[in-house]
Amino acid sequence: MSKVFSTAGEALGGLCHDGLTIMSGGFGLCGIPENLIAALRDSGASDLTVISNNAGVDGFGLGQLLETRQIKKMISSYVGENKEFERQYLGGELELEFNPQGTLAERIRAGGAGIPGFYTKTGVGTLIAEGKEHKDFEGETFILETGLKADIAIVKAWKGDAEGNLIFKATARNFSPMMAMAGQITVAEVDEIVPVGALDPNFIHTPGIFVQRIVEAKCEKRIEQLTVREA
Amino acid sequence: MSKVFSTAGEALGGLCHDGLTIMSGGFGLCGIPENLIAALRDSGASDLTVISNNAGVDGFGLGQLLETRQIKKMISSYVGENKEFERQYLGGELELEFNPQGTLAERIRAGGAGIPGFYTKTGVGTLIAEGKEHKDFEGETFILETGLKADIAIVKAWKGDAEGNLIFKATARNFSPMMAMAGQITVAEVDEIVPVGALDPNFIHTPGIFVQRIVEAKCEKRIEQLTVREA
Amino acid sequence: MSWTRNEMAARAAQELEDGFYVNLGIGIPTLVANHIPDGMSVTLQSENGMLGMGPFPIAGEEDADLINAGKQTITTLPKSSFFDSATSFAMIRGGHIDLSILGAMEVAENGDIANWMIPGKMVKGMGGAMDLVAGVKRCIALFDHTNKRGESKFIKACTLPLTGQNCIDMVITDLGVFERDKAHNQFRLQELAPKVTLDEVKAKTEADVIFE
Amino acid sequence: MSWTRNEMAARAAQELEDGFYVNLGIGIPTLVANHIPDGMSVTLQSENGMLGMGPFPIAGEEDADLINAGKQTITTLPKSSFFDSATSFAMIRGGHIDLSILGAMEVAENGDIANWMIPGKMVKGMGGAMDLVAGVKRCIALFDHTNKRGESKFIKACTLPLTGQNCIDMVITDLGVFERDKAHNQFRLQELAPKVTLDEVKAKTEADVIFE
Repeated sequence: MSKVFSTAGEALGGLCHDGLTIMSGGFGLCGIPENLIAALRDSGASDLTVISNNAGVDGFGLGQLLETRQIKKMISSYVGENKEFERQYLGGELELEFNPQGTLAERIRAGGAGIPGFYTKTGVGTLIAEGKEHKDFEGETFILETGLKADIAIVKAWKGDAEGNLIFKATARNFSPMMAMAGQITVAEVDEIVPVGALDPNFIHTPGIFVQRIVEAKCEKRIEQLTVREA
Repeated sequence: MSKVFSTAGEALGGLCHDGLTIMSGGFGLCGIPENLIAALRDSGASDLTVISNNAGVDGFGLGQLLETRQIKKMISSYVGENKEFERQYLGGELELEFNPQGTLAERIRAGGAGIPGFYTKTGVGTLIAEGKEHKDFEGETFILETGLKADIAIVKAWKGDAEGNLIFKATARNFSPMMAMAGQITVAEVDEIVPVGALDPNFIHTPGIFVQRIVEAKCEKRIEQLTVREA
Repeated sequence: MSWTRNEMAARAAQELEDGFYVNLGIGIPTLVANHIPDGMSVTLQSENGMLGMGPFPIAGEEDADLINAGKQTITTLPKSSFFDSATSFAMIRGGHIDLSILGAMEVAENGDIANWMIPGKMVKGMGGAMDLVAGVKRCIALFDHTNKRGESKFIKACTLPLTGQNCIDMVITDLGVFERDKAHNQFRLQELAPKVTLDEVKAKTEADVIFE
Repeated sequence: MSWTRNEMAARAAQELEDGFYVNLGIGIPTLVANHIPDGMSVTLQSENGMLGMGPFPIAGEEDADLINAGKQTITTLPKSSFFDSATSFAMIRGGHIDLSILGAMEVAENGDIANWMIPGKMVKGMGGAMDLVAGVKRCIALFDHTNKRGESKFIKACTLPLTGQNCIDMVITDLGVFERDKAHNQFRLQELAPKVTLDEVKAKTEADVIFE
C-alpha cells in the first residue's frame, strides 16, 4: 500500500468528483501545489468549494480552475490578484467567503485537530462577526469560529519520503501543514522524494500520518512581486 | 537587552513571587527544566500554581518544590510517580486539577495563541465535563475548555541562541513549545547556546519571540523506566 | 483454557491492518507490538510526541530524551518523527489514529469504558486515555474478563467514573472476542478462547451481549 | 510643511524600542523598516510565516519560496525563523507582537479603524489586517490626514466597514502625531509636522481630539 505516485494525475486518481471541498496550500503563488492544481483542472471535477488563502493569478495556480469554471465557492482571506475572479464574482457566478487570515489558518488547524469551534477576538465588531455567537471571557468579547475540513487537501512541500513525512522550505510552508491535517485525503507534491530515514525525525514539519499520497513533481514557481535592491 | 543569562538563578532573577502561576515543561522526567526548577525552589517563592503534565518524582524535578511545600495547586494529567505528592494531596494540603493530557496541551496552546476557549469531545460524559458548557456541532456533543496562561513558563530545550530561538530533541519536546507561547515570561534552559545563525531557520521549533530569557545549563537527565532489550 | 496475556495480545494483533497508525496503552496492550505480522507496516504512535516507535534500546544505548508514554526508554526507526504534545493530540482528537488498544477496569454493554479512577483510592490521573477513547477511529479494550473476586468486568453499566462513553468498538478478554454490532448497538460474541465454553462466558458476562 | 511619506515613516520609527517584534503593513508602513535606528534590535514579522525579515535580495538571488506578506521577494537574517500560518497568527492573536504599523482609510476618535473594504467596489479581502488590529499589543495607524477631496480621514465614526474596533493606540498622519490617552479614552495631539499650524490640523480633523 504505497503512498508514492508517479504523476500528479495519478496521485489524484479516483479522488476527484463534482462538489468536493478542496483545501489548497500556498500564500499568493508561494508554495502552491502547481501540478496538483493542474491535475485537478484536467480531472474536470466541478462545483468545487476551494479553501485557499488566495485565488491564484489569471491563468496560473487556482486561476486555472477559475478559467474552466470548476470552482463554485472560494473561502479565502485575500483575492486581489485575479481579474477573472473579479469578473465571475461581480457577475454572481462565484460564491466567496472572506475569513481573516489568522482565523482561516486556525479554523483549518481546528478542523484537523478535532476541534469543532473556538473563540477569537479577531473580527469582533466587524462584518465578520455578524451572525456568529458572541461570548465573554474575563470581560472581553469573542466570537465563535468553526473548524474547517476538506475532502481533499493538496499541498506542496520541499522534500518528502514514502511514509508521507514532509518538510517545507522558507515561507512556502504557510497553510500547508494545517491543511495536511484537515484533509480527509491529503495529497502532497514535493520537489524531491528522499529515502525513508533521510529526514531528521526532529525536524519533520508534517508527520506522515497526515499525508495519504505523495508525488515528486517539478514546479515552475512563479514570482508575483520580484523586488530587488541595489547590489 | 540580552536574553542570555549565566545561571538558572540569574535567569529567574526578579521574577519569582508568592502566588505565581508557573508552567513547567516535560513529560515524566523527560525534558524537564531541572536547573530552573531548582532555582525556583531556591527562590523560596510559595503558594505556586504549577501547570505541568506530571509532578516529578520524590526529591527530583517538581518533587523538589513539593518537599518544600512551595506548591499550592497542580494542574496535571498524571501524577502517579510521587509519594510526597500523594501524602500532601490526601492530607488536603495540595490542590489538584486533572486535565486529560490532550486537553491540557491544547489549553496551553490556546492560551498562548489568544484563544480563550475551544470545544472538544474529550471527556464528554465523564467527571471532566461536569460544570462545563456543552454544545452540539453537527449532532455531536462537545465541551468548552478554556485557554491557560502562566506568569512564567520554564522549559528545557536542546539548543538555543541569543535571540531565544529553540530546538528540542526527540520526545523531550512534548509540552515545552506550547508553554513557551503561553508564558508571560518564558525562561529556557538549554544544553547548548549556539551562535545566532547556527540554527537552520527552516527547523526552529520555538521562534525567539516566545522566549524572553535563556541560560545554558547542564542537566542530569534521570531515566524513570530504564527498559532495554537483549543485544 | 482461557488466553494468557500474551495470547490476548496476539489476538488483538489480528485486528491490525497494513498502513495502520496505532496507539497502544500501557500493560497488556504494549505486548501487541510483539505480534505485528511480518511484512505488515504498522506505525506506533506514542502520545508524548512520536510516530514510528522503535524497540527498546540495547543496554548502554538508552537516551533519556527518548521515551514512550509509559516513560520507558525506546528507539527510533527510519520512518520516525517527533512532534509536540499539541500536535500529538491533534492526531488523536482529530481522528487520524486508526486504532487504539487499551486496558480497562470496566466496559459496559453500551461501549462505555472506565479505566482511570477508583473512588477512595489515590487517583493518579487519566493521562491521555480520555483523549484516546474520544478521538481514535476504533478502540479495542483488552482486559481480564473478571476481577480477582471472579466478578464480571464486562457489565451492564460502569460503576466506576467513566473514561469515555459509547466509545469501545471491540472487547478482547482472556475468554473471547466481542465485536460491537453497530446496527444493534450491542456487543456480539465473535470468538471463544480455546476450550472456553459458551456457558462459562455467559456466566461471567454481566453485560447484555448477543451470544448466538 | 506636512510630512512626506518617508518622513511619516521616519516619525513612526521613533516609536520602535530595542527588542521589539514588529509587523509592518503594506504601503507607507513598509518604509518604516528603512528608519530603524542604528544599534537598535528590532525584529520584523511577516505574517505569512517569518520572523527576522531581511532586505530585498540582490537581483539574481531572489527565491520564489521566500516572500513577505506583500508577496515581495525578501531575504533572511542570521536570526530568522520560519513557521506555519497558524503559528504566525498565534503570535499575532496571542499578543506576542509588540507593535503593528498599518495603513488606514479611516480612523475614528474611539480607536476604530477601517482599511479593507469600500462598499460597491471590488473587495479584495482583509488578509491579516483584522487579526493584527485585534491581537497586537499596540497599533499605530499611518495615513494621509485627508483624502483626495480634502475630507478628513480622522473622523468621529467610521463610515466604512470596520477592520477592528477600539484598537488604534496612535495616529500618525502627514500633519502630526496623535496619542490615545487611555485615561480619557480620547486621542491627544502630541506633535505637529513642521510649519503645520494648530488651526490647519483642527480644520482637517473631524474627530473630537484633545488639542491643548
